Amino acid sequence: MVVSPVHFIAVPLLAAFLMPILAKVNKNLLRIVPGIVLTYLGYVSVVLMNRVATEGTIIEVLAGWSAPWGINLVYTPFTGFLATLMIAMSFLIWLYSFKFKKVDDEPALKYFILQLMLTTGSVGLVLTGDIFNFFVFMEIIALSSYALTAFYRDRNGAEAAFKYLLIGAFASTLFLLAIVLLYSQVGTLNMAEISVRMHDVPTSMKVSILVLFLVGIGIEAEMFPLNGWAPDAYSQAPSPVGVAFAALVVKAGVYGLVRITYTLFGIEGSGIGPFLIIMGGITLVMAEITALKQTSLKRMLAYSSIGQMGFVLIAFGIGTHEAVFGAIFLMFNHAIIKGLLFMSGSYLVYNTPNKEIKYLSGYGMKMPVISLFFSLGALAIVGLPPFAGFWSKLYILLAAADGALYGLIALILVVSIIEIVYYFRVVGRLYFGKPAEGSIMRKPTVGGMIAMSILAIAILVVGFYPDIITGYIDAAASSILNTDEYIKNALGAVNELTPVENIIQ
Amino acid sequence: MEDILKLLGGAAATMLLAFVVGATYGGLVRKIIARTQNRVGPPWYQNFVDISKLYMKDTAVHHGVMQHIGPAFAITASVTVLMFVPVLREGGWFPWFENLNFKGDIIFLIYMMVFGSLGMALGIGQTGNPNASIGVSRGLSMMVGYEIPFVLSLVSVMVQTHTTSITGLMEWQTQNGWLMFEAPFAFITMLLAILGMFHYAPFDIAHAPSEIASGPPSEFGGKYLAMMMTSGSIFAFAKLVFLVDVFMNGASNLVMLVVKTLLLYMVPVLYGAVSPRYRTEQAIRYLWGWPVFFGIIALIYSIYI
Amino acid sequence: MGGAILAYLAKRITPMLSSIVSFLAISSAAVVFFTMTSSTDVVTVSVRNFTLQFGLNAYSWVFAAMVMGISALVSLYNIAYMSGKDRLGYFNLNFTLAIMSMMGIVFANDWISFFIFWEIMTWSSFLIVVYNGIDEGKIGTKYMIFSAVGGYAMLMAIVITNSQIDSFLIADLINAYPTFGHGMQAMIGILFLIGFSVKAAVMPLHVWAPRAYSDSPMSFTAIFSGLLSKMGIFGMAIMFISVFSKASIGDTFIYSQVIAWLGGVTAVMATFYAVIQKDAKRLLAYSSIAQLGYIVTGLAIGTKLSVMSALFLAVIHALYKGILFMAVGAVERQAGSTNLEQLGALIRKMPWTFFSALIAAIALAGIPPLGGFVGKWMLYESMITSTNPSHLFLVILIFLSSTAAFLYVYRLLFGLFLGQEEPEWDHVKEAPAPMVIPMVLMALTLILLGYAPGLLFEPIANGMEFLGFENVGWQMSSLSNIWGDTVDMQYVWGSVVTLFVLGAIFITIKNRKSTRYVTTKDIHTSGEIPEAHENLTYAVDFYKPFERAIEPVMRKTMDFYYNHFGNGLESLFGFVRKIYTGNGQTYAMYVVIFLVILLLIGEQIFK
Amino acid sequence: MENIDFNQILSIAIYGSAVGLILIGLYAVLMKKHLTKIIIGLSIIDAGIHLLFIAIGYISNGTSPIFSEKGISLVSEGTKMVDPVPQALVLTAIVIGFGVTAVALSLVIRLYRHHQTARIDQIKTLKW
Repeated sequence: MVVSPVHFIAVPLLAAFLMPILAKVNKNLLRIVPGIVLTYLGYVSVVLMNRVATEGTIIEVLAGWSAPWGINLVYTPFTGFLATLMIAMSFLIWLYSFKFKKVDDEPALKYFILQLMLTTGSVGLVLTGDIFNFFVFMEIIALSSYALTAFYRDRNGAEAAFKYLLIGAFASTLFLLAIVLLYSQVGTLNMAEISVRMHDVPTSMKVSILVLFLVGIGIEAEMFPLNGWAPDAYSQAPSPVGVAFAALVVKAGVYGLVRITYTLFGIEGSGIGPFLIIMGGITLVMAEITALKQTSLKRMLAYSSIGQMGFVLIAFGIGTHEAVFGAIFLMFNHAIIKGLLFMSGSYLVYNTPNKEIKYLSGYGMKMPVISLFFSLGALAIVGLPPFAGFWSKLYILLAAADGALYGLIALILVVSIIEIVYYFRVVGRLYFGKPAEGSIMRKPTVGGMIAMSILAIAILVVGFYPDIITGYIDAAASSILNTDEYIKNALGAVNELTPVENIIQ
Repeated sequence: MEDILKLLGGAAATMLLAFVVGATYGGLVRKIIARTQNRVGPPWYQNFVDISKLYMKDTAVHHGVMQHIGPAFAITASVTVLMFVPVLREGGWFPWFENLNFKGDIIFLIYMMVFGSLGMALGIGQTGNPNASIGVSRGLSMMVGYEIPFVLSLVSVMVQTHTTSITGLMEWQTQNGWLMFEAPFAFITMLLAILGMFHYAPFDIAHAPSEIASGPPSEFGGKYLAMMMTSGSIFAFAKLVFLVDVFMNGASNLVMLVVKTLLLYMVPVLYGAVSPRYRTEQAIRYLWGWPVFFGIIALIYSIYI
Repeated sequence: MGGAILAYLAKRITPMLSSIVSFLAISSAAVVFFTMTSSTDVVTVSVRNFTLQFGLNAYSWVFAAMVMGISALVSLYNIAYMSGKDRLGYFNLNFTLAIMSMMGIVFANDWISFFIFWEIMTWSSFLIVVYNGIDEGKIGTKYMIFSAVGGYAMLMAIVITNSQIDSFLIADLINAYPTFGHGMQAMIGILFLIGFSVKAAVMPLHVWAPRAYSDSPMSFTAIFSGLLSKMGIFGMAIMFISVFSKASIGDTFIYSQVIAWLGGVTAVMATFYAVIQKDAKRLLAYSSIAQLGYIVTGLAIGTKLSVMSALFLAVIHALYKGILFMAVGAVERQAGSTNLEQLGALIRKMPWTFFSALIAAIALAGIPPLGGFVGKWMLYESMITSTNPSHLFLVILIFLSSTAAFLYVYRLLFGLFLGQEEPEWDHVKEAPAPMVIPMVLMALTLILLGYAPGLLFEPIANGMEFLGFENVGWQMSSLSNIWGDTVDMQYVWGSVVTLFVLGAIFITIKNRKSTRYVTTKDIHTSGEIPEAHENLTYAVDFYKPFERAIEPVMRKTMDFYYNHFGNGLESLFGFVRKIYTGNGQTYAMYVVIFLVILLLIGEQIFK
Repeated sequence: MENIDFNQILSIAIYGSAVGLILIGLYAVLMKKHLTKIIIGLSIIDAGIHLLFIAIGYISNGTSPIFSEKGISLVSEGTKMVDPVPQALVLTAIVIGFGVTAVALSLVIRLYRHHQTARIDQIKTLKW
């Protein structure tokens, strides 16, 4: 049973569509199916990661058509790393939401299908080598996350979903427009070929394509002016979906941004780097400032994860190998730490009226384990040394220092002071307020506990001994950086350029 | 072995001398103040009589262990200051009197002067007498007041003569004249500081007889009061000798010593006899006003000459 | 060496049980440390592209010994102090973590591990500061913000140095420092100094210290103010001695002048605050900030004598501050309150605590026979003999604060132990043994150091030679300055003690039989005898006149400015978050506007 | 006049109408307050882009890109085939547009039932 990247997409899609039928057969089957699928995908990703580490990028041509037309999946160390990260996180999310909606089964079925769709969309987006396929997967993610945000009937999920949909649809139209213009200039959809043919496109057209792409994917990656929808969507979605947002959707958005800027347009000397730094910086500052003033916990976490994404953008903007390494490391850290924060946070605020922080006082005694997870997450996200967050922040700062961007370092550090303030305000309230009587605690499910403890252990292990994953991240950083190696591999499957010209004119 | 004997003998002799001279000064002061208030005043040997009467008294009341330690601190401080100050220059015919001065220096002496009052304050605290505690709080606040100009003048002197030990100062003075004239501003600051240090009239808020029943020692009777008075007189003498050594190049013989110390002693006494009493914060404000101003000039003067 | 690290790593897992376990862990680490000091091999942990080095050198031995010794004693005290309290496991975890991180800092050879343990120390002490749960005045967040500012300033400096010389080793920074450009030297220097002076509570950055010291449990405050602040001094000493001395002439002048005066101002202001405090804990907190001010001044002056005095004072300060905080903790535990105005006359009930507090107070005030005087003397001498004139005026400032120190020292002793005996405190008994033993032990070391300061001079001298000074001379017991004047501590000590003993014997023996003890109620009050319940202790507003005298200086505290700044920021952020109006359409409008702007200026940025 | 060949005008017309559609849709989304109008505006924009996509792939008097015998024979005679790729993409894009609109409408129904209003500026519970 040869293992190939296409399984990443085919198997979960198949499972997603089979689920309604299976659910009819046996009620709790629908809970187990995603687990099986995700474990299998986990196995696939592990095998592929080793293969990629040994033989280099794996190219998977779909449906026979060679590169310029057919869609090919490019499994480079970078995309492989992201895919594994996403699968691992969605496995944990599945574990976390195992007992989800025990009450009436019907939405649970929808929930699991959508969750599986979300995973497929994001993994597919990361792996695909074709720009239009990228658009299709982006839409899959978008659609499933619209539905998931509006999942709960009682809360105003609908409003959040509608805002997300409005902006998301806008993003997809812009993205499509960009593809249209790109196709008109370059005539091919395969990313590798695009980047080859990009430098003979007139600059004015090239700029407008780039801008459209940036804004289109920027909405998904929550850049500053474009992230209006994000805090509402995060806070109104059910808690496992919040984790999915933080771990999968945003990562896909940022990957898209990076793939376009790095591979299609090339980062050196084209002014994109400084643009990313500035936009990342503004996102970071704006998100952290608003987070400071938040009263509801989930909105605060939402703004903080937007801020972290701004930080990743800054790192990618710097563009040196060290910076990219730091950025990928931060993406990994952000996924696990923010996941833990969302999971534990949602248990904490489960039954406080509209998720206010001020009702949390004194929960340290009543829910000791959950608050311990939350404070561990808080300490890690802020970047205090013994935990995972510190190393990624350190590498990015080192890269910034090499680039003599002292202003940037100062900005990052000042903002992280703000971050410390609002996180420790919550931790302080957890442990040292007077518990309000009569607040009912929500016992965490077994699955939830396992998921959270895995994440906590991951934070500690990476914190103490970062060398476990630095090897993979190094490979990933180098693979994203040298685009020509990417092109050589992607086009290697089809050595000669098929005569496109003779067909059209 | 021989010089230890000499040392002990010298120490005993100095202590006796200090006590005698100190007590007579006490008597003299009472007489002078009385005279200015045109009443006859007690005879000059009145202090000796009081102290000996107090020692002879049988019953003595105490409030616990600290009341023993307090006067012990006081006597230690005054005698140690005496020990470390060269009472007579070695040239004189009483060589025994220069005892341990080569071992200590001026900063050490500044601290020893403070040591006495702090120790006594602890003893007084034990007694629990409210008047005493008020006296202590005023006394200590005043101490902060007059320490500053006192130190200012000493520091400027030290900087000018490039030595921090008293013997060094005296050698410097033998070469180029009394510091009284060489460092005029320092001397003026010192005079103003002395007003505060000897707790005479303008600055006697701490022992104010009318308000707080003689202040801190009000709870001490019998042998404790006696011990306090002896150490008081020795301390007065020791301070005077120290000042004479610093500013007037010490004395080679006893007569010179008495003359110089008496002259110096008259400044606070006479000024005190005629002036009313400052409140504590007025005292502190005053002591941090003019004296500190002169002190700073002295410092600048010492740096740039 | 390996043993020491192994030991304190081992204690990381045991603290959850109870303070007894944490005591055993710390003391075992102390024992291992003292036996293993000879080997100076280096333990390295490699992380991706750089290695974290741990090694012990002469200079860090001084601090390590101090940390180990005092924390072992304080953890013994901790057992008794914390026996009644709840959430013991949580407290001990952080207690041991803080001590472990201090050891880590002292051992670190490179900046990254230095920073790692620095941050662990910060947040573990933060978790203890908020342990009592009283959060009014937002002391927890204030502490966290300030130490974050310090920590991140240091991180920035580390990152910049790495970009210059591409290595994290402290030694590399030391010998590469002169080669940097003028601007670079200044930036790195100032950033490091900010980082260290937050912990050493130097004036502008000290706002967190008084509340943090007084709000956390007393057993930890002894560590907190005694040792944690010394880590700031540890770092500052490295910067001043080995780094700045090599910097271009222009720089050293600024650093030593500015920091020296900052230290002086801190000392004076903190002492003034201390004098007017009502609560013993706050009084001690301000006093330890003042003492730190001395040490910082000593370091900043930079002559051989002043650095020696600063390090000596650092150790002595840790000792007597430890005793005083423990004593106040004992009083708090036995009598239940530390308010100077209500307590009184505990001397008869808690004699041993009083004895150690008295010795500590004498040392703190710098009175001759004890170690405090030695440190102070050297500090004054170094300032008087120093060449640049501004130090002379600094002497006056320092002297003012040390004389004012007598005030609050007396107020502390009088408030807690002396004065009228009140019926409400009759139930008070002496503190349990494990509390008293560490205090008395530390008091005895203070007395010993008074007699023979050389015991401490020797390691400090080796440390200073390691850092960059040449042939630092020291004698066993006589102190000398460059002008050749000496004070022989043996003579001083001898004369004072013999005289004291003679005086005490004389006064007790003299007609022994006829003196009788009488309670503090029966006093000379010109006739009307006070009844039992009448409280005659004069302790309220003890130094009102002094307070009125220094009124003009005290009007605005630094805290006022920080709160003002904080609220200003808060309202600004409140305004900023309005940008998310909540209306979907406005978000779409933002997108379009952003798109149009980009299209227009796209040419320039993406050329 | 006749030298302006017919294809030139046709392509300008098509491109012009595509851009026009996009602008109209944009106006609807940004200005209109009623939710359904916004959704209609969105689909107008979609339609505009699809039109643009097809226009790019059009070759004047090219034949449809189906490899039937007739098609291949035509190609052998030299008439070009129209570029098939945009047409394929537009198909998927239309389906996606349809999906999004369906979800949007269901959300609008839910919003109306919850807020009893369909004006977007009244639905602002989630702010800051």
